[in-house]
Amino acid sequence: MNMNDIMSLIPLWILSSAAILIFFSISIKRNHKVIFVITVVSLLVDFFFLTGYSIKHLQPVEPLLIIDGFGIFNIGLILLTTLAVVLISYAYFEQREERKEEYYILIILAALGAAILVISKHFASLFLGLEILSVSLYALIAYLRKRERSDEAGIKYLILAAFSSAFLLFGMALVYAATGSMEFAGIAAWITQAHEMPMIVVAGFGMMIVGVGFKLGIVPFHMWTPDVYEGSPAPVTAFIATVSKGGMVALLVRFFNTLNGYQYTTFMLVFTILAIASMFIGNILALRQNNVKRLLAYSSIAHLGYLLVAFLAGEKLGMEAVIFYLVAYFITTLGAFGILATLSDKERDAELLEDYRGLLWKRPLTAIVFSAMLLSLAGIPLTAGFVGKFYVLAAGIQTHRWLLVIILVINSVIGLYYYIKLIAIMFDQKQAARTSQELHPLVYIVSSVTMAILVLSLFWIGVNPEGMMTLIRDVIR
Amino acid sequence: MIKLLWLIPTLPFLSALILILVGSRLSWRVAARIGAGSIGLAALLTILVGYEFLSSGKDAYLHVAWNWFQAGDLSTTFAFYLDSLSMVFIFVITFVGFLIHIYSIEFMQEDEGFSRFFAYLNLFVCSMLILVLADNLVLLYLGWEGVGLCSYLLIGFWYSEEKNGYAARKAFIITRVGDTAMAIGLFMLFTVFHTLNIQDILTQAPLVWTTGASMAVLIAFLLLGGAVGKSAQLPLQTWLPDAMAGPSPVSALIHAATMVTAGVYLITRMHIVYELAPLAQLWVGIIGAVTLLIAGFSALTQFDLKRVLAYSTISQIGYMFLAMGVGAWSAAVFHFMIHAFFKALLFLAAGAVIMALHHEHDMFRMGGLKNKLPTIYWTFLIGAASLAALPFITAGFYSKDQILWLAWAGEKGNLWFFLAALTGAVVTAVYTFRMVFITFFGEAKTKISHVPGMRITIPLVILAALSLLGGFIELPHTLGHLTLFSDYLSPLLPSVTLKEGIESTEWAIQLVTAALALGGVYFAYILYVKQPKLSDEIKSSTFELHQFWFRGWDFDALYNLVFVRPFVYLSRINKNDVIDQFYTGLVQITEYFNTAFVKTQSGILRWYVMGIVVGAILIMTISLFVQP
Amino acid sequence: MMLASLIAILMVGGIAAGFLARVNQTACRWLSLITVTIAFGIILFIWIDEGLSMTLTDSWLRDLYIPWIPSFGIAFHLAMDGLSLLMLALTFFLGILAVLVSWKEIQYRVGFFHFNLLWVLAGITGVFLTMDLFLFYFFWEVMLIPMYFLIGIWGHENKQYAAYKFFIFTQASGLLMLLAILALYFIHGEQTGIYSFDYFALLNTTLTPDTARWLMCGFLIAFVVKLPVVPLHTWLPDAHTEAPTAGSVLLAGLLLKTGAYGLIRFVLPIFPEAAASIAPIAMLLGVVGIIYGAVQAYSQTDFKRLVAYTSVSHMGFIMLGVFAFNELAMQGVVMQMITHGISTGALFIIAGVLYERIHTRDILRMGGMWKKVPFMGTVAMVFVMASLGLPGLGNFIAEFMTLIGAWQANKLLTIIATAGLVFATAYSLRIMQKVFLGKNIEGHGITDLSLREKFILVPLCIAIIWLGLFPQQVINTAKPTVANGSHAKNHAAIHNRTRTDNVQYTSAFDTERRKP
Amino acid sequence: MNVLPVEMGLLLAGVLFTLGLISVLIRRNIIFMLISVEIMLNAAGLAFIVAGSRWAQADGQVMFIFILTMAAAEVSVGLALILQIYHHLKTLDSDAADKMSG
Repeated sequence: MNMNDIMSLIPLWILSSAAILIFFSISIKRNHKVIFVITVVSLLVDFFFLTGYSIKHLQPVEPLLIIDGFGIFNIGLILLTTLAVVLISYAYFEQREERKEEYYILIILAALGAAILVISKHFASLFLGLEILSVSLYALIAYLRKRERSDEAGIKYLILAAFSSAFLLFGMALVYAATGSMEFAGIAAWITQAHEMPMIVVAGFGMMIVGVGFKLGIVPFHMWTPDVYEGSPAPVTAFIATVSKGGMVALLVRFFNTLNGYQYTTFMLVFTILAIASMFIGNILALRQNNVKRLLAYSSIAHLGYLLVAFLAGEKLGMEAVIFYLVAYFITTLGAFGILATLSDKERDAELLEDYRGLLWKRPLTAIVFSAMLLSLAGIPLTAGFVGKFYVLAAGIQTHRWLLVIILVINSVIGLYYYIKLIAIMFDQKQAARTSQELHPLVYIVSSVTMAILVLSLFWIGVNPEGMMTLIRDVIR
Repeated sequence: MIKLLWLIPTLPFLSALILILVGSRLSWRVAARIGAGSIGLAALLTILVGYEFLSSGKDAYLHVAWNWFQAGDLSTTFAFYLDSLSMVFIFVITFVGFLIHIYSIEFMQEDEGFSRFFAYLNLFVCSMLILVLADNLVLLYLGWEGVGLCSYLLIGFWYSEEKNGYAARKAFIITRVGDTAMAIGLFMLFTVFHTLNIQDILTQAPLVWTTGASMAVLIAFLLLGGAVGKSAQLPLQTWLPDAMAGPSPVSALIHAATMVTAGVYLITRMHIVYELAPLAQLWVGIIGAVTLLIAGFSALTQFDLKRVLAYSTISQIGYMFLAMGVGAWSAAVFHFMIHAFFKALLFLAAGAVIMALHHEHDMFRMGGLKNKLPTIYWTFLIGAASLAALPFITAGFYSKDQILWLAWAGEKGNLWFFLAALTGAVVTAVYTFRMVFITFFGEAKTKISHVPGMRITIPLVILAALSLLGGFIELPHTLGHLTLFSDYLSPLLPSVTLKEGIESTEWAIQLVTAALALGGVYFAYILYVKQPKLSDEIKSSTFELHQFWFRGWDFDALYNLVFVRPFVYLSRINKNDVIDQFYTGLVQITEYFNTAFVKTQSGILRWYVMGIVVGAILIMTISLFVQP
Repeated sequence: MMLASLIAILMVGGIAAGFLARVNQTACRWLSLITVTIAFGIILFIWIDEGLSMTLTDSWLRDLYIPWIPSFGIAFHLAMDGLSLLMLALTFFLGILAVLVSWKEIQYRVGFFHFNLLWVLAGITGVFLTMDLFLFYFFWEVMLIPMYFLIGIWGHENKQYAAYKFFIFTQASGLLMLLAILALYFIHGEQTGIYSFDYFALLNTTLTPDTARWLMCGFLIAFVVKLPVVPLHTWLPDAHTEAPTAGSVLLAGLLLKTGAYGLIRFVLPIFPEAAASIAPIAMLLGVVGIIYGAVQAYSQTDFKRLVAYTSVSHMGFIMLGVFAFNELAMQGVVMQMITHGISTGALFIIAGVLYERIHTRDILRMGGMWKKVPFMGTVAMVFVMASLGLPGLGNFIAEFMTLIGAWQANKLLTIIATAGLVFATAYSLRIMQKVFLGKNIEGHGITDLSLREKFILVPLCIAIIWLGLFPQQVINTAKPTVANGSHAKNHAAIHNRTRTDNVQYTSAFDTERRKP
Repeated sequence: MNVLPVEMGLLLAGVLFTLGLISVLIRRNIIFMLISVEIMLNAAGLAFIVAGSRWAQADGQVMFIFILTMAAAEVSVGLALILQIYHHLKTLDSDAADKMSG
C-alpha cells in the first residue's frame, strides 16, 4: 500500500475517524447539538474531499477496491444522502427521550459500509462493506428501544439478513472454489476462458442473487421491507430505502458489467422474472395499504423492479438510466420520509393515512412538498421521477425489451392509484384531529431547509435534467 | 324593388329577434305591431317584388347575401333564388301568414306568452321563406330544419301540459327521421355533382343521368323521405294529428298552409330528378294515394274538431303527392295554394269556434252554432265546401278536379290512382260535412264565452273569398279553359302529356266527381242531420274498424312497438353503462390479488424465511435447469 | 417568444393568483381573469396580424426553438399554425368563461382553485403549441394534475372516484403513447443517426407497416381515451358529472379537444399508411360512439351526466371525420372541435347555474322553469338546438361537413352516423322538456340569469350563431393544416408507388444484366 | 495423506448449510433460529476453506475469519435484541413477534 493508495482511501478514513471522534466526544459529554455538528461537518468535508481530490486521482487500490468515476459518484451520492438523513434526524430525535448520540456513530458506519460496497471489486471487500452496513442497520432499526415494533423489526431484519448473507457467502465460496479468484476481474477472466460455465459456478451465482435480492428487497425476498420500514425510525427507514438499496444496486451494476453478465441468458431470465414479480406484487400490495410507511415500502419494491428494467436493458443507456433513476429515487424517497419524520411526534411516527387528512390546509407547504414527492414516485412530469421513468423506458425500448416496458407501464398505472389516494387524502376538506406538539422553531429550520433543497432539486432535475445526465454519462465513461 | 328580396325573410327575422330579446318588456300592443307588422311589410314587399318580377319577364332572380362556407369541393352561399315557383310560395307564406298573424293578435291576446308566440311565429315565417328561396340545398336544409324547430316550439307552446311537449317532440323527431334520409340524399347529390346548388344540379342532372338511372332513383327516394316526413305522408304521418296541441293559428299556418307542404315544394323543385327517376315518381304517387285514403278514413271517425282537420290536411297533401306522382306539377302547386287558403280558413274558423266555446275541442259537445256565430258559420261553410270540392263555385273543385283528371288521363296516371282519388273525394265530402253538421247544426251543448272580434273575422272573410274565387285562375277545358296559373309556371314546370284520345272523357270525369262530392254531402246530411241514430248504429256495428281508423290505423302503436320502446328499453337498462362493468371488473381483480398477496405478509418471521427459501429454490431451478 | 410568453403568463399568473388569494379573494379572481384575457388578447392579435393574410404555403405562423435536453435531442420547440391558433383562441375564450363561472360557485380555497385553473390552461396551451414529442407528452401530463385537483377538491358528491378514474385512464393511455414516442425516436435515430424528438424530424421516419401500426396504436390510444371513443369512454361521464362547472367546461371544451388535436397533428401525418389501413375500424368506432353516446344520454337523469354522454356522441363525429381522409371531413372535424367546445361548455354552465339555484342536477326534479327563467330557457334552447345539429348554428356546419366528407369514404357508416342525429334530437329535446318545459313540480322559485351569468352565456350564444352563419374565417384559418393533413393518403399512395417503382427498376436492371 | 476431492468438501458444507436452513425453518425459538443461521454461516465458511485449500491460497481462511468476526458481531446485536423482545413479549417464540403484518 503506497502513499497514493492511502490518499485515495481518505474518504473512508474520514468516515471512520468521524465515528471514532463522536465516540470520544460522547464519552466526554453527551451533547446532541455538538455530535450533530460533527457528523454534518465530517460528511461535508468528506464530500468536498471526494469532489476536490479523489475525482482527479482515479485508481484501483489492489486488490480489494477500485476508485473510479462510478465509485466516486456513488460515494458522493451516499454521502449526500446520509447528510440529508442526518439533517432530518436532528429534529426527529430531538423530541425523543432515548440517548440519541450513538445514532450518529451508527449511521456514519453504515455509510462507510455502503461506501466500501460501491467501490469493492473483490468478494472480501464486498462482504466487509455489506456487513458493516448490515450490522449498523440492525442497531439503527431497533434504535428506539421503547417501541415494541422496533425490536421486532430489528430481529426480523437481523435473522433474515444473516440468513441471506449465508446464501451470499456460500455462493461466493462456490464461485471461488470453481474459479480460484475472488476478484471480479479474475472471475470474469476465468469464465471467458472456460467457454462453458460449470454447474457449480451457476449455482454459486444463483445463491449470490439471493443475497443481493434480499438487500434490494425484490420479490420474493421482499417480505422484510414493510415490517422493517414500519418498525424503524423514519430517518432510518429513509436510509435503508436509499443508501442500503442503492449501494447494492451500484455493486450489482459493477459486478454484472465486469462479468459482462448480459450474455448469460439464464441470469437475464432470472432477473426478468424477479423484475416482473417485483413490479406487480409491490404495486398490488400497496393498493389498499393504510400505513404510509408500509405503503412506501411496497412502492419501493415496485421501484426496484422498475430499476431492474433499466438494469436489464443494459448497454450504455441502461446504465445511465439505472444511475439516473437511482438519483431521482433517492431524492424522492428522502423527501417522502423526511416529511414523514417532520410530522412524527414523540409517541409514534406519522404513518397512518388518517394523519395526513387535510394536511394541505393545515400545513400547505409540507403537503405540497409531500405531493411533489409522491408525484415524482408516480412519474409525473416536472419531477425527477418522471425523467427517471422516461430514461428507464427509453433504455428498455432501445434494447427492445417490450414485455418489461409494457409491464412497467401497467404497473405505473396501478401505482398511480395509491399515490394519488394519499394526495387526495391530504387535499381532503376534513382535517385530522391529530396535531403534533411543536418544538422550538429553530429545530425545524434544519429539516425545512433540507426539504426545500430536496424539493428544489426534485424540480430542477425534473425540468432541467441535462446537467445530471451529462454528469452521469461522464461517470460511466 | 326586386333588389329588396333579401328583406322579405329578414324582416320577420329581425322582428323575431327583437321579440325574443326584449319581448317580455313590451306591451302586447307593441309586440303585436312588431310581430304582425313585420309580416305585413314582408307581404307588401312580396307583392311589389312579385309585380316587378312578373313584369320583368325574367326567369329568375338571384340575390347572394354572402358566401356561407366553402371547404374542399363544397361551396355554399347564403343566397336567395326567386323564380315563379318560389314566387307562389312566398306569396302564400307572407300573405296567408299575415292574415294569420292578424288573427293571432286577438286569439292570443290573453296569453302570457304573447310576445314569445309572435317571436316563434315570425321565426317560422323567416325559416319558411328561406326554405323556399334557398338557392342551394344546404340553405334549403337550414330553412327545412328551422321550420321544424318552430313547429316544435309552437306545438309545445303551452308547455306546462306534458302531452303538448310530447306532441312537439314527436313532431320534431319524426320529421328528423325524414330529414336524415334527405341529408343522405344531399350527400349523394354532392358526390355526383360536386355542388349542392339547386339550379346547377337541375341543369346537370339530365346530362349526367339517363332516365331511370339507379343513382337518380335512389336520390329521389331519399329526398322523398325528407318530403314525407315534413309533409306528414305515409309512413311518417303520425305526428301531424298530435301536432294539433298547438294554438289554432299555428295549426293554420304551419300544419296546414305552409310547413307541411314543404315536401311538395321540395319534390316540385327537384322535379327534374324525379322525371329522371320514374320509379321514385311512381312511388310519390302511390304514397299520395294511399295516404289520402288512410287519412280520409281516419278523419271520418274523429271527434276532435282540429284532428279532423289534421287528418284532412294529410289527406289533401296526399292529393298533391298524387299529382306530383303523375307529373302534374302545376296541379300540385295549384292545389297547394288553394288548400292553403281554405285549410287556413277552416283552422282559423275552428279556432274561433273553440275559443268561443271555452277551449272545447270535442265536436259532439258543440252544435247549434249556425245562428250564434253566423260569420264563423258562413266562412267555415265556404271553407268546407272548398275542401269537399263542391262543384263549380269553389276553388277546391277546380284544383282537385285537375288532379283527378290528370290521375286518370295523364301519361303516368292509372286507374288505381284515379279510383283512390275518387274514393278520397267522396270520403272528403262526407267527413267535411259531418264536421259542419255536427258543429253548427243541431242543438247547442256548450255556452259561448267569447264572441270573435274584427281581427278574427276579417282574415276569415278574406280567406273565404279566396277559397271561392282563387280557383278561377285555372279552369279546365270543359269550363272555359283558363290556364293563367299553369302558364305562369310553365317555363319551369312541364305540363302533363295526356294519354292518346282521352280528352273526350274529361266532362264525364268532371260529372262523376261533382256528383260524388254532392253525394257525399248528402250522405253526411242523412247521417248526421236527418237520422243521427243511423250513424250511431253504423258506428256500433263496425266498432272495431271505427276504433282502428280512429287510432290512425294503429301506426303509432306499431312505431311504439318497433322503434320507441326498444330504444327506451335499451337506454334504460343500460343506464349505468355496461362497459363500465369491465373496468370495475379489472379493479376487482386487482383487489382480489391484493387480498391474496396481503396474506403473504403475515408478520411471522419463519414465513418470511420460507419466502427466501422458495425464491432461492426457484432461482436455482431456473439457473440450473432452464435453458432459455 | 410570443408563444412561450403565453404559457409563461398563465403559469406566473396562476402562482400569483394563488398567493394573492391569501390577501384578497376578489383580487385573485380579477387577476386570473386579467391573465387569461391577456392571453386571449395575444392570440387575437396574432390572428388579426397573420390570419388575414394566411396562405397555404406559409402555414406556420410562429416558431420558437430552444434546446432543452440536448443529449436526448429534446428541445423546447413551439410552433403555431392555423389549427393551433383556433384551438388556442377557443382555449382562452373558454378560459375566461371558466374564471367567470367560478366567481360565485367557488368559495372554498379560492387561490388554489385559480392556480389549478390557470395551470390547466397553461398545460393545454402547451399541448396545442408544442412541436417536440417529448415536450408534448410533458404538457399532456402537466394538464392532468391540476385538472385532477379541480375535480378532486371542488367536485360534487362522488368526486374522488371520478378524479381517480379520470387520472388513471388518461395516465395509462398517455404512458402507452410515451412508449410509442420513444420507439419512434429510436427508429428514427437508427435510420438517420440524428436522435431527436422534433416533430418535423420524426415526420420523415420510414416505418415498416407492422411497426407503424403498433406505434400508431400507442398514439391512438392516448388520443381516443381523451376523445373519448367507446369503449374507452367511461371515465368521462363520471369526471364531467362530478367536476365543478369550470372543470366541466374545461374538460368538455378543451381536454377532449386535445385528443382530436393529437389525431390530426400526430397520428395522420406520422403514420399515414397505418392510419389509412385502420380507417374503417376507426370510423366504425366513431359511429358506435355516436349511437352509443346518444342512447346512453337519453336515459340519464343527471343533467351533467346527460350532457357528458352527448359529448361521447359528438366526439364520435370527430373520429368519423378524421379517418375519412378528406379535406371536407377534416374541416368538419376542426369546426366540431370548436363548436362542441362552445355548445357543450354552455350546457355545462347552464347545469352549473341551475345547480347553484336549486342544488340538484336531477332533471326529474326540475321542470317548468321557463316561466321563471325565460332568459335562461332561451339560451338553453339555443344550445340544445346546437347539440342536435340545427342548421344556422355552428354544430350543423361541423356535422354536415364531417358527414358529407365521411360519405366519400364510407357510405354505410355515414348513414348510421346521420341516423344518430335522430337520437341526438331525442336526447336534446328531453333536456328541454325535463328542465324548462312541463309542469313546475317542486315549485322552485328561482331567479333568472344575473348580469354576470348573462355576460358568460350571451357571448357563447353569439359565438355559436356566428359560427353557424359565418364559419368561413375559421375554415380558412384551419385550411393550411387540414389540407396537408388530409393529403396524407395521397402522400402515402405516392410513397408506395415510388417504392414499387424502384423495385421494378432494379429487377429489370438485373434481368437485363443477366441476359448476355 | 489422501487429499479429499474438493467436491466432497463442498458437499459437506452444502449438507451443513441445508441442515442449518431446515432448522431455521422449523425452529420457533428465536435463539435457536439465530444458532441455525450461525450454522449456515459456518457452512459457508467451511466452503471457503475447502475452496481455499483447492487453490492453495490463504484467501479462503481469511474469509472464514471475516465470517467468524461478523457472526460474532451479529450474535451480539442479536442477543441484545432478543433480550429486548423477551422483555416485551415474555416469550422467545418468533411467531409471537407478528405485530406488524398486512
